[in-house]
Amino acid sequence: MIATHYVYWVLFAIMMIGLYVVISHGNLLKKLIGLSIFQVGVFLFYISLGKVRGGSAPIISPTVQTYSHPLPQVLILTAIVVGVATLAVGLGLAVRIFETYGTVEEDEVITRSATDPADGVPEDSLNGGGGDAAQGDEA
Amino acid sequence: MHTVLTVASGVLLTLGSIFLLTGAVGLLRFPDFYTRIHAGGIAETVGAGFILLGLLVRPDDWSPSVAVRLLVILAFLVLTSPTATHVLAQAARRDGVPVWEEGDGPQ
Amino acid sequence: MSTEFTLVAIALLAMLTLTAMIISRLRGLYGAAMVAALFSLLTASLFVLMDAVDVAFTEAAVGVGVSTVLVLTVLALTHSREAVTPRNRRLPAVAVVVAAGGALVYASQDLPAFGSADSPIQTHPITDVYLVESQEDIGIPNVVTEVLASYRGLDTLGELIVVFTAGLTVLSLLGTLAPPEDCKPPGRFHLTDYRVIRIVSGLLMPFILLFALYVLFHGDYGPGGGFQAGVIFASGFVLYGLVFGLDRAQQVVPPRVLWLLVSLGPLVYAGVGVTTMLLGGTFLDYDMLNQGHPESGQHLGILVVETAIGLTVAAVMMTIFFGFASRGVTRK
Amino acid sequence: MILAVMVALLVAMGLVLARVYLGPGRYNRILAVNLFGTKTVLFVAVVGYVFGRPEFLDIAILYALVNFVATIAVLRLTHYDELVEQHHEEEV
Amino acid sequence: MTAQLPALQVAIPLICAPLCVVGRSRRFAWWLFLLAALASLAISVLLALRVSREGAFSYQMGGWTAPAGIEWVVAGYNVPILLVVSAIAVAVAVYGYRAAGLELDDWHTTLLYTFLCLTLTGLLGLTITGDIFNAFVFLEISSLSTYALVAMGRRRRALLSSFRYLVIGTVGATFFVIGIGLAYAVTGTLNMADLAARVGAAEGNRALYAAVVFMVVGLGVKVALVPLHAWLPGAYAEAPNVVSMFLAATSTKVAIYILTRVMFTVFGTALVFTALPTGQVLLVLASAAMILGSAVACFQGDLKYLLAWSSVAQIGYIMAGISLATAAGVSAGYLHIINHAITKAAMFAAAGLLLARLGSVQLGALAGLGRRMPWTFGAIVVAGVGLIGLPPTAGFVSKWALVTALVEQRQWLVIAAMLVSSLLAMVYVGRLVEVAWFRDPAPVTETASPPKGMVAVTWVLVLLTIWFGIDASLPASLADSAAQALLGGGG
Repeated sequence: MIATHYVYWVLFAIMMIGLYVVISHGNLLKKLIGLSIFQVGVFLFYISLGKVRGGSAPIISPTVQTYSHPLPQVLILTAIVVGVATLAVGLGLAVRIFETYGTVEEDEVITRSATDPADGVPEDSLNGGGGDAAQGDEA
Repeated sequence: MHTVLTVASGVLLTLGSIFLLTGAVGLLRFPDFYTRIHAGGIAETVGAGFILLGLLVRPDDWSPSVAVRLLVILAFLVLTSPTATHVLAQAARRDGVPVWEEGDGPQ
Repeated sequence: MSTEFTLVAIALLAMLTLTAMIISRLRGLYGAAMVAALFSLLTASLFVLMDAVDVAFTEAAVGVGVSTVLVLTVLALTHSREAVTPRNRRLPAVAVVVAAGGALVYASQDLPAFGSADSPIQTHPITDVYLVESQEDIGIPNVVTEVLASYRGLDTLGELIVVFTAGLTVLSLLGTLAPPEDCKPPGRFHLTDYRVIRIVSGLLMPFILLFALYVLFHGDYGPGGGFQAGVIFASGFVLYGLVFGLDRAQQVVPPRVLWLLVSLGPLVYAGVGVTTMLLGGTFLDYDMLNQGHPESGQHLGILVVETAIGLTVAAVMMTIFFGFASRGVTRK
Repeated sequence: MILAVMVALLVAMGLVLARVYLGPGRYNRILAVNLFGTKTVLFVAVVGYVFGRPEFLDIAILYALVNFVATIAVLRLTHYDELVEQHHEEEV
Repeated sequence: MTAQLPALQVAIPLICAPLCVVGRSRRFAWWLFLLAALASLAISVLLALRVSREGAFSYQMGGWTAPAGIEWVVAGYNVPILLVVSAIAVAVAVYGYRAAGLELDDWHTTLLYTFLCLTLTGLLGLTITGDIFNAFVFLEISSLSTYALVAMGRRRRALLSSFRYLVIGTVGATFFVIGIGLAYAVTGTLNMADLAARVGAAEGNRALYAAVVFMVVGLGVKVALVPLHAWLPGAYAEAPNVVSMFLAATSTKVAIYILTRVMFTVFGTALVFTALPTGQVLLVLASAAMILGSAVACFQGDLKYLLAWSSVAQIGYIMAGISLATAAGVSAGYLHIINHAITKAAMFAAAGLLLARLGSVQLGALAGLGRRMPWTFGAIVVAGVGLIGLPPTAGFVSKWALVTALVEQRQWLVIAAMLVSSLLAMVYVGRLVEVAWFRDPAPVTETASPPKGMVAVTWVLVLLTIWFGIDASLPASLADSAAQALLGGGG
C-alpha cells in the first residue's frame, strides 16, 4: 500500500495544507496563495494518475515504447490556466479592496464595513477614486 | 575517443557538482547577504557551466539538436545569472542592507 | 531506473511538502510569496519527472513568471503585513481539512497503484485513440498538442475565454484603459543606474521574441504551444517595460492595439469553429478545412488555433501586468 | 554519474530552501529563489538525460528566461517608491 | 442546418462577447447582448421542439466520436434549463437597456454586457455539455464573469462580496475537480454517458464514493445549499441590479441542474441514493435552508438582501424535491426551478424600479410609498405571494407538487419545515406590505418615473408567474419530461 500509494498521500497532504491556509487565514493575499497551493496539489494528483512506470512523455518517437497518458496533462494545462486567471482576478479585487478599505485583512474589512455609516452610500467613482476613502478611514 | 569523452564528461560533471554544493553550503553558512551572494552567484554560474559542458561532451545520447540547446542554455545562464546577482547586490547596497564585520554574530 | 525515479520523486515530494508547510507558517507575506515561487519550481520539476513536459512548461511560465510577479506587485501596492490569525478561525479549518483529507485517504484505498500500466485510465480504449490512431488521423508527434487543440479543442476554447474574461476583469477593476484624469502616469522612470541590465535586456529581447515564435511553431514536435508562447512573448515586453519604462512599452504596444488583440484570439478561434460548420462539419472539425486531405486540415486548424491562443494570452498578460504596474505609478 | 549530479542538485536545493526559509529580509530570499531557479534549470536538463529524452531541454531554456525576468521584475516592482525618489533627485 | 443548433446555442453568445469589446460602445454592446439572448432563446425553443419530437440527441464536437472527443447532449433534462436561462437573458437584456446606465458609467456598461454574454455562454455551455471536464471549464467561465459582475456594484462592499465569492467558489470548483479526478481514476473516461456505463462495473469502489461526495460538496457551493451559502447574500445584494436579476434567476438553477445530472445520470441512483445516504443528508440540509433562509430574510433591512436570503430558502425547496430521487420529487424540483426563476427575476426587476426612482432599497426609504407607486409595489406584492406559494401564482403550483411528492415519501418533517418556511415568508412579505402601505410616508425626493421598458419587463414577468399559476401545463410538461429523462437511466 505504501509503496504504491505514497505519491497520492503526499499530494493529498499538500492539498489539505493549501485548504487549511485558505480557511484559517484572514489575510486576503494569503488566502490566494493558499488557494494556489490547494490547486497545485490537485494538478499534481491528476498528473500522477496518468504516469506509467517506465513510460515517457507522450511525444511520439521511434525510440520509445511506453508513454504516459496524455489526457490528464491536457486537463491540467487547462486547469492551470484557469487557476492563474482566477488568481489575477483575485489580486485585482484585493488591490481595489485595499484602496477602498485601507486593509486586506478580512476581519478588519468587515469591521470597517459594519461600523462605517458611509458604507451604504454608493462609491462615486468606479475608477479607483476610492483611494481617498481609504485615507479617510485611517485619519 | 568515446572513452576519452566519457571520462572528460565525468570530470566536468563532478567538478560542477562540487561547485554547486560548495556554493549552496556557502549560501547557507556565510554570515551576511554580500558574502552569500558571492558564494552563491559565482559558484553557481561556474558549477552550472561545468555541468552543462559535461552534458555537452557526453557521447551517449549526443545529437546536434541537443547540443545546440545546451549551448543556448549555457549562453543564457552566463549572460543572465551574473547580471541578476549584480543588480541584486547593487539594489541591496542602495537599500542599506548591513555588511557583516568581524565580531558580529550571524544575521 | 525505477528505483532512481522513486528516490528522486520522494526527495522532491518531501521538499514540496516542506515548502507548503513553510508557506502556511510564515507570517511575513513577502517571504511566503518567495517560498511560493520555490514551491512552483519544485512542482514543475515533479511535472517533468512524471512525463508531463507540456505542463511543466506552462507551470514554469505561469508559476514563477506570472503568479509570483503578480503577487509581489500586489504586496508592494498594499504594503501588506499579515496580522495574527484569530484562533476562532482555526477550528472550522481543521474540521474541514480533516473531513476532506479523510475522504481522500479513504478513497485512495481503491485508487489504482501509482504508475501501474493496467489501471482503468491506461486500458480505456481512448488511450489507443490518442496514442496510436491519432498519428494517422492527425499526424503530429506531440500527442498533448493534438488532444489539446483537436480532440478536446472545445475545452481549450473555453480556457481561452477564461483568460479573456480575466483580462477584462482586471481592466474593469483597475481600468488601465481609462485612467482617472487626475493621476496620469508621471512617466520616464527607467532603471537608469542599471546600465548592465539595459544592455543585457537589449541583447535578450530579440532572442526572447524568437524563442516565443519557436515555442509556438515547435509545439507540434516538442513541449510548447500557443499558451506558453503567449506568456513568453508577454514576458519579453514586460522586461522591456521594466527596464525602459512602462510608458515606452505602451508606446510600442498602445492600449488600443492591445485591446483589439485581446478580443482577436477568441474571435479567430470561434471563427475557425464557425468556418468548419459552414463547410459541413461540426464545430471545430478541422478535417473540413482541407477537403480531401483531412490530415493537413487538422494541421492548419491546430496552427491557427494555437496562434489565436498565443495572441490573446500575450495581450491579456500584458494588459494584466500594465494594469497592476501602472497602479503603482498612479497611486503616488 | 549523472545520477550523482542529480543527487548533488537535490542536496543543493535543500540547502537553498533552508536559506529561503531563514531569510532574513527580502534580498536574501530573492537571491535564494534566483539560485534555486538555476538549480531547477540544471535539474530539468539532467532529468532529460536520466530518463532518455534529452530533447526536452526547451523547458530548461524557458526556466532560465523566466528566472531572469522574474528577478528583474521583483526588484523593479517592489522598489517603485525608491526609484521614483531617486529619479527626482537626479532631475534636481 | 438544424444539426448545428447545439453548437450555435453556445457559440453565438461566445462570439458576441469579444465583439462587444471590439465595438467599444455601450449601445453596440447592448444590441449584441440582446442578439445573443434572442438567438439563444430561438435556438433553445427549436431544440426543445426537436427533443419532444425525436427524443435526446448528441452533437460530437470537432467530429471526434464521443469518449475521445467532447460530446454535447440535448435531452429532456436540460431543455427546460436552456429555455429558462435564455428567456431570462432576453428579459434582462430588455430591462437592462435603461437600467444598466443608472448604476454604471458608459465604459463599465459596455463591460457589463460583455460579462453578461460570457456568463450566458458559461451557463448555456454548462447546461448542454455531456463531458464532465468540459462542464468544469464552462463552470469557470460563468463563475469568473460573475465575480467581475458582482464587483461592479455601486457600494464598496461589492468588492468584498465578490472576493469572498471568488475564494469560496474556487474552493468549490476545485472540490468538483477532485471529484472528477477520482471518478476518472476509476473509470478512465470523462464522457458522462461513458462514465455512467463504467460506474456500474466498479461497484463498491471507495474512490467512487468519495468522488460523489466531492462533486456534491463542490457543486453544493455553486448551488449555495446551506451550509455552503455564505457567498450568496452578499453577491446577489451588492451586484448591480441587472446582474442580481440575471444571477438570482439563473446561476444557482444551472448549478442545481448539473448536480442532478451528475447524481442521476452519471453516478446513478443506485450509487448516490442507495449505497450512500445522500438523499437523507440533502433533505436535512434542504430543510435547514428553508427555515434559515426565510428566518434571516425576516430581519433584513435592505430589500435586495431580503430577496437574496429568500433565494437561500427557495433553493432549499428545489433541493428537497430533487433529493427525494422520485419522479414526482424531481419533477416538482424542476417545476420550482422554472417558477422561482421567473418569480425572483420579477422581484429583482421590481426592486430595480425602486432603485431607479429612489436610489435606495432600504426598507426605511420605502415607508408609505405604496400609494404613490401602486404599480411597482403591486408587482412586488404579487411576486411576493409567489414566494410564499399562495394561489393563484406559479409558486403555489410547484409547492403543491413538492408537498405531494413529499407526502408520497412520508417525509413529514420536511413538510413541517416547508410550512414553517412559508409562514416566515408570509412574515417578510407582510413586512414589505406593512412598510409600504401602513407607515407614514418618508420625505422622499422622487425622481422621474422609471423607464417604460423596465416597467413592462417587470409586469411581463409578474403576469407570467400568474399565468403559470393558472395554467401550468407548459412548465409541468417540461418538468415531467425532465424527471423522466433523468430517472429513465443512462446519460
